[in-house]
Amino acid sequence: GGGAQPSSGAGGQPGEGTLTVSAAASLTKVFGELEKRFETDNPGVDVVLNLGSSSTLAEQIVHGAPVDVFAAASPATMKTVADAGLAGAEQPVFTTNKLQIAVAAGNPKGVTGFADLNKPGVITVVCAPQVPCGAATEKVEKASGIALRPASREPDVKSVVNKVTSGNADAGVVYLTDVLDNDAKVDGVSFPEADNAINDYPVTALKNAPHAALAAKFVELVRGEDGRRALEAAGFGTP
Amino acid sequence: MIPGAPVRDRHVVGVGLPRVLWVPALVGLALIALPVVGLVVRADLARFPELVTGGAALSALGLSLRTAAVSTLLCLLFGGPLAAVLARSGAPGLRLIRPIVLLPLVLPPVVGGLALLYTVGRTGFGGRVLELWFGITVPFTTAAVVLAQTFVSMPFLVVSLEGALRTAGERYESVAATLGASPATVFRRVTLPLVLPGVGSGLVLAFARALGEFGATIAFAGSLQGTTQTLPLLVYQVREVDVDGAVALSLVLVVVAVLVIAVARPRAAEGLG
Amino acid sequence: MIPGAPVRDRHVVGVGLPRVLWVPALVGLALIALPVVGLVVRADLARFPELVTGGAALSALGLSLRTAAVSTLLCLLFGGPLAAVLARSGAPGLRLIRPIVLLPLVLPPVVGGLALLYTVGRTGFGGRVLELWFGITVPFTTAAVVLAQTFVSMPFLVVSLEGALRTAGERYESVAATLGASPATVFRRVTLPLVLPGVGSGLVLAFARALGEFGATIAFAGSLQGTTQTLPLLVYQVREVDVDGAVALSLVLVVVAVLVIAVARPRAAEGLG
Amino acid sequence: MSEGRGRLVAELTLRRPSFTLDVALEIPAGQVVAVLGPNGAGKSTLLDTLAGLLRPDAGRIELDGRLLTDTRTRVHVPAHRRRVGLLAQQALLFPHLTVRDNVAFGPRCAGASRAEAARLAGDWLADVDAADLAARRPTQLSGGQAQRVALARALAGEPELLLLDEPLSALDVDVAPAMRALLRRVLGGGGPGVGAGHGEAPRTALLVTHHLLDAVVLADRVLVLVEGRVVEDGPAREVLARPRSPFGARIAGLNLVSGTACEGGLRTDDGTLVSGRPGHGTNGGPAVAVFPPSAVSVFRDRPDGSPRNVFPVLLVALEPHAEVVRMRAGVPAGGPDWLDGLAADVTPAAVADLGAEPGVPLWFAVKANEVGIHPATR
Amino acid sequence: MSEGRGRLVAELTLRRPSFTLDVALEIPAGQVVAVLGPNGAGKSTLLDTLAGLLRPDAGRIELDGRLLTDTRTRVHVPAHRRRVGLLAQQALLFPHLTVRDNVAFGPRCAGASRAEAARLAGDWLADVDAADLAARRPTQLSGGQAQRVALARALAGEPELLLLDEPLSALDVDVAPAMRALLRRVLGGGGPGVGAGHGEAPRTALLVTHHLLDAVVLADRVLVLVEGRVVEDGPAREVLARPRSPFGARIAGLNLVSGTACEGGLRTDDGTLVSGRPGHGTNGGPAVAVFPPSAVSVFRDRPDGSPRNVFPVLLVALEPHAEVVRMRAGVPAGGPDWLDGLAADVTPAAVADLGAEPGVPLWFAVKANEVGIHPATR
Ligand SMILES: Nc1ncnc2c1ncn2[C@@H]1O[C@H](COP(=O)(O)OP(=O)(O)OP(=O)(O)O)[C@@H](O)[C@H]1O
Ligand SMILES: Nc1ncnc2c1ncn2[C@@H]1O[C@H](COP(=O)(O)OP(=O)(O)OP(=O)(O)O)[C@@H](O)[C@H]1O
Ligand SMILES: [Mg+2]
Ligand SMILES: [Mg+2]
Repeated sequence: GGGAQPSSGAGGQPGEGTLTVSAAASLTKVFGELEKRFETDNPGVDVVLNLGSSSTLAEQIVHGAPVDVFAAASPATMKTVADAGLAGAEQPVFTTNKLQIAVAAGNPKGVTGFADLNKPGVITVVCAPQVPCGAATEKVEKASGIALRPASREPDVKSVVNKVTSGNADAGVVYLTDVLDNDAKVDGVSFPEADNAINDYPVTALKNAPHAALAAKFVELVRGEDGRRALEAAGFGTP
Repeated sequence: MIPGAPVRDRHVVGVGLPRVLWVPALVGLALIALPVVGLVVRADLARFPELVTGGAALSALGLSLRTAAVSTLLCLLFGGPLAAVLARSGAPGLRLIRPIVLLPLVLPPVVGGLALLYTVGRTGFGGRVLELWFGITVPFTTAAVVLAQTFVSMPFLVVSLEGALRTAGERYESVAATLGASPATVFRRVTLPLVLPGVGSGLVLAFARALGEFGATIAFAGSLQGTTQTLPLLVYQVREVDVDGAVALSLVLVVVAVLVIAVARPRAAEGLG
Repeated sequence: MIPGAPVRDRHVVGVGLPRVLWVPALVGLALIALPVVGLVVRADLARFPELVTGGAALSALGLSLRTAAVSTLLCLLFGGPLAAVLARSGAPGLRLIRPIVLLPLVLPPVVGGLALLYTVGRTGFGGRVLELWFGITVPFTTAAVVLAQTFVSMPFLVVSLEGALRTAGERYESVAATLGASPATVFRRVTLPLVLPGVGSGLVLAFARALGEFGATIAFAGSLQGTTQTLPLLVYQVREVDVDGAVALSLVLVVVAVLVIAVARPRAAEGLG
Repeated sequence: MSEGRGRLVAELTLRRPSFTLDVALEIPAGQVVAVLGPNGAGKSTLLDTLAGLLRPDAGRIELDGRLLTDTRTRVHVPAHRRRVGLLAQQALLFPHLTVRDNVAFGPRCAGASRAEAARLAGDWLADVDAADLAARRPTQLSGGQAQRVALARALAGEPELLLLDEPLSALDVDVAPAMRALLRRVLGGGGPGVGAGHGEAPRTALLVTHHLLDAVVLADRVLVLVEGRVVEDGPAREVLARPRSPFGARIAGLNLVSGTACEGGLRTDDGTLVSGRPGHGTNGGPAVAVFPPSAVSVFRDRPDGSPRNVFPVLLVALEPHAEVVRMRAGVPAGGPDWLDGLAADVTPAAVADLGAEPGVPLWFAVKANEVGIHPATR
Repeated sequence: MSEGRGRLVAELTLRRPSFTLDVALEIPAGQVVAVLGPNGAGKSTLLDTLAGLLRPDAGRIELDGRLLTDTRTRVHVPAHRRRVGLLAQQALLFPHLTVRDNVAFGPRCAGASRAEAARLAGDWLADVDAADLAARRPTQLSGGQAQRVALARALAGEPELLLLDEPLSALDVDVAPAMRALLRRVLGGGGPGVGAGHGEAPRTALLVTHHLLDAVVLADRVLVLVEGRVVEDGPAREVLARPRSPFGARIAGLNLVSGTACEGGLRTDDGTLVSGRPGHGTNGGPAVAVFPPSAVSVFRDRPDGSPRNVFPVLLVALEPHAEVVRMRAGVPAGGPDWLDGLAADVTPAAVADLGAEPGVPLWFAVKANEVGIHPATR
């Protein structure tokens, strides 16, 4: 598919001053802050966030959704959009995310590294290989030669976090950002192998963005100083 | 009591239920109620006011109620006749059509949303027609939410109403015809009133399903605050950063839905007082 | 025809449906069928064999069918009596209980899964009891999948069966009682056969809902191939990297489900041959 | 009264595994036909087929020249466009409507305004003595009350052809005669409201009944159905006088004399007074005197006593039945024609006492109280 | 026959917006009570209450000393534990069961094996002349066939107290007498299968009917209900001879003479032969002769002719009715008691002719064919 001509919205679509930003769900908190920032900087502009799994967002764009900015959680999903000829001229990686092991507060099972995840009596949960955090986990497994035997390979990282915060799993391989989000309930255990599987987040102002100028401005914000600060505060890394 | 009879003699003694039924019934009820109780116990009730009065929550709740109501209406308008045709028309080939109605039931909602995107999206056939002829783009509009909800909810209305139509029987309809009532009159004045409890059940199911709809909506309509972000989508989004908040929010949804249904249902499902 | 009457005189001329009903009925059908057609057209049919014979797909499909079947059975065992109690028992306070049954309908499935996790999970009250007394841990087991599916599907059975019970009326039950039938006998030999179409609809809805269940399962049971990874979970995961594959997989699910229902339904829903 | 409406010509075959209905009928406009027959004879099946609720396997039905059913050309006019009203064996009142709305249903379908239909319904309900039930729901009625309301509903439909399936069963002894009178008036073309005859043409009707009296009082013609076939068909009097089938013989048990109603009874064309109990609305009009053969006493010589009706007859036949002997009268020299075929049932002992054999002159005596005078149906 | 089962003592009040049932009953074990009354009088309501389907507003019901209902102590034994069988006004056959399974339903509930229940059902079906319908579904039956099957189903339940709501309406003229005979046998304690009397105790029963004949033939006692109250209660003969209510008077219209069935009729205790038509199963047992007052001819002098029954009586009363005069007989000096209360309906003209006034001796004559001989109910 692809190649449809976008036009300015009809019916209940966002109006002139509305900037639609499709962003990976893991960016929810950071982009929520950036949205406010952008709206203060650009009075009269209403930023509408469309948060979801990167692949869903990509599908929407490919099928003609009138989106201005796309921030994906993996280069693969960005590639889907680019292959359809819809991505902007450049799709820079604006941030990265790193794996960390989430364990219950106080680390009762004494998990100290990736290898401990296979310890008897430790219920481990990871992401499914199809989603970015799972792909990263798989990479670590390969690199370290440790094949995990998880109780579950969840289709999104939030589900993994929940299993740990609710006490049903002893450990989960998640992103650093997730651990920080839930620092009251979980502790993070870093492991050196994580460096082999840094996850890249590309962003682009879409080619057919209804508000190309604003879109470019938003990408600037994300990549700029304010963006970096917000991302770092949430635990994201710098590319 | 005769089907549909709304007036009940207070002297009538029901046959009574076998006592043993109460045991599985209570287990069933517990199965449904206990997890929700667990949820309520766990929820941070102090945060309720803050959450509910938040702009996003209010706007999402309003959108949810509005779209679910419209979807339910559409289900009734299109699904009602479909159920009648399935239950009553002797048209050949109907046996082959019936399974089609079940498709949205088994299709994972997200895939249902993709199906809508493929069909009514800008690049789909239907979408291109709509855009060329009427200048309408459906995805990312409130209309898309309604469409997604209608798609997933319609089978609930159709299947339960069809069941009721089959149970109700046709003898009263024949009587009406001999009194000169055209099929349309028979349908309006005899068939429908007699299956009101079935219609009621169907509407409740469809409304509830529409209200809780998530997968198809997020895939087809996106999650834009004020336009397409219904409460379940908001819950999803909040969950990314704050699970407890998400739980509290969904309890709001539950309370509102149960209230709406409890207010609307007695009339629809238990005859016209 | 009298309710439940299975034998039909071939001479009987139905009243016929008002012609105009066909218009909305066809619109309704199109609404359901067209997106699915769009999906099929789009699907890469050549990849079907490869996908279906893939180990993960086969195992997920088998798990889905098994768990959905068990869940449907549980819905019948516990939801059936619950529906009977709601429709027939005159117990006071029942009006207050009825809305509870609707809770899983409106609760976003993921939140429903969380509710189960909080209750029957390791740290929940029920979970602790189970672990201490029986040494059972529910999450991450196939039992958890069944539990999640039962939780979300039960209301469908209860609501549609309750509607059917209300439509069926109680006069035949009284007759049976005067012939000496205890409430249990009345229920088994009179009530149930008379509401078979309603039971059929309810089972179809519950089975379909269980088969398509995603949110609650992922939140409560997790996703492990062979144990908890049902087809909808697999579809969701595959979709992340391969939309066309996911679509093809869900079509497999749809075809199988429709086949299962088409085979099982006629007996259950249209009387006993 | 003007010309009748609703000439019915029907010829149908309907096969079921263990039953076949095979009937050919021609009913002139305005005629009322009583259909009698054992349980399972096909009476209701016949009515349902005429009403369009059943499709025959073969045959055609024509009403006033309108083709309603023709299996050869696959014509099947749907029930609601036949102008054929059916009162089924079960009342089947719409449970969701009040009694008034049930009765108003037909008029509403015929296009009457809401108010007009309610007024009509009220009138019909008054006619069936159910005016005070108007606001009730069908579940709140007794069996007989429901039956009456169903009758009112069927009549309010004002069909061209009226099919009544046992309209008078379940009615109490007080109400049954009144309903019979109502049916007479309606079948004669009257509308609702006592005494408010529309002056319309009489209505064609088929009336299923198990009671001979209904047949005699309401119908011009009697049709006896046994196992799906017509075994008797003719004017009530003829079927009763000369039954040609076992069932016909079993139900036949009434003498009929036609004439004009008068004070104290009926006057035959030749001037004889037949004393009797006058029924509803027989003043001066054509009437029939009806009495059972068992009520006829037979004497060798003219008796002297309370019996008002004493006729000299010629014995023409002795028909032995199970336990009685039926004596058939002939017309003695110079006697009136109507004596022909009159029957008297007596015990064999009485036959012996009377030395009765065909050819002897006898006296038939009937008490006036045994003779019902009913308005004639035409 | 042994002692009866099922002594019923009931006292109940049930109030509806426009109707109140207020009845006190005491029925000895084994007695059969006919309940007559206009539509809406509360007959079905009474039966439903006794069966436990309706809860009275006040009252108690006791069957054979078992307390079934007591509103004061809030006792309400559920229908299925009352051993009270009810044949409702509508057949209400279970639509999902075959005819045989419908009839076998009661025996199955009573614990009979599948085979035993099927055999019993077959027997009962044969009794109601529906053996060939056993494999059908209720929807495949005609109205009368359904009624018969429903009767078989109610009888097969073998209850202690049997409540029958118009069991004989909708039956054809052939079947009705046979069903009447069946009911007699069953109420007398017989089981299914022709001639296969169980020799059990007679059954207590309430029988709602609109037909006097049913009451006379089947019941020991007649109860007339009007507007929810008992207005007549007593042996059939007494209610008919001395009706105390307008409705009673309207239905009363039969003379009854008790005695022993014999060849050609009935012999009274004093040896008088009353000639008549013997009905089903009257051989040698106690019987009643039944004939309508209208069948009685009245003579000043002994008449000579076909009437077999000629009785000298003393005229004791003249009761003018609408169009007839009812003459009440008394016992002439030395005459038998049973002459007391016999009625003859004659025209006013006949009264004048006869110069009849209380105190004059007259002859009542009745043709044997007008007299039905029925087995007496006790
Ligand atoms: N739906 C059906 N399927 C098969 N047979 C049927 C069906 N309905 C009726 N019959 C049979 O057809 C025959 C005619 O039935 P019908 O109802 O016309 O009888 P009827 O003359 O009205 O009898 P009744 O006086 O008892 O009402 C009967 O033998 C009956 O058993
Ligand atoms: N469910 C009900 N609610 C209110 N009133 C009712 C109800 N059922 C019956 N009635 C009224 O109660 C009275 C008694 O009814 P019932 O059915 O006992 O009469 P019945 O003597 O059996 O008459 P029928 O000879 O017509 O069968 C009637 O006036 C009737 O209208
Ligand atoms: Mg019939
Ligand atoms: Mg009654």
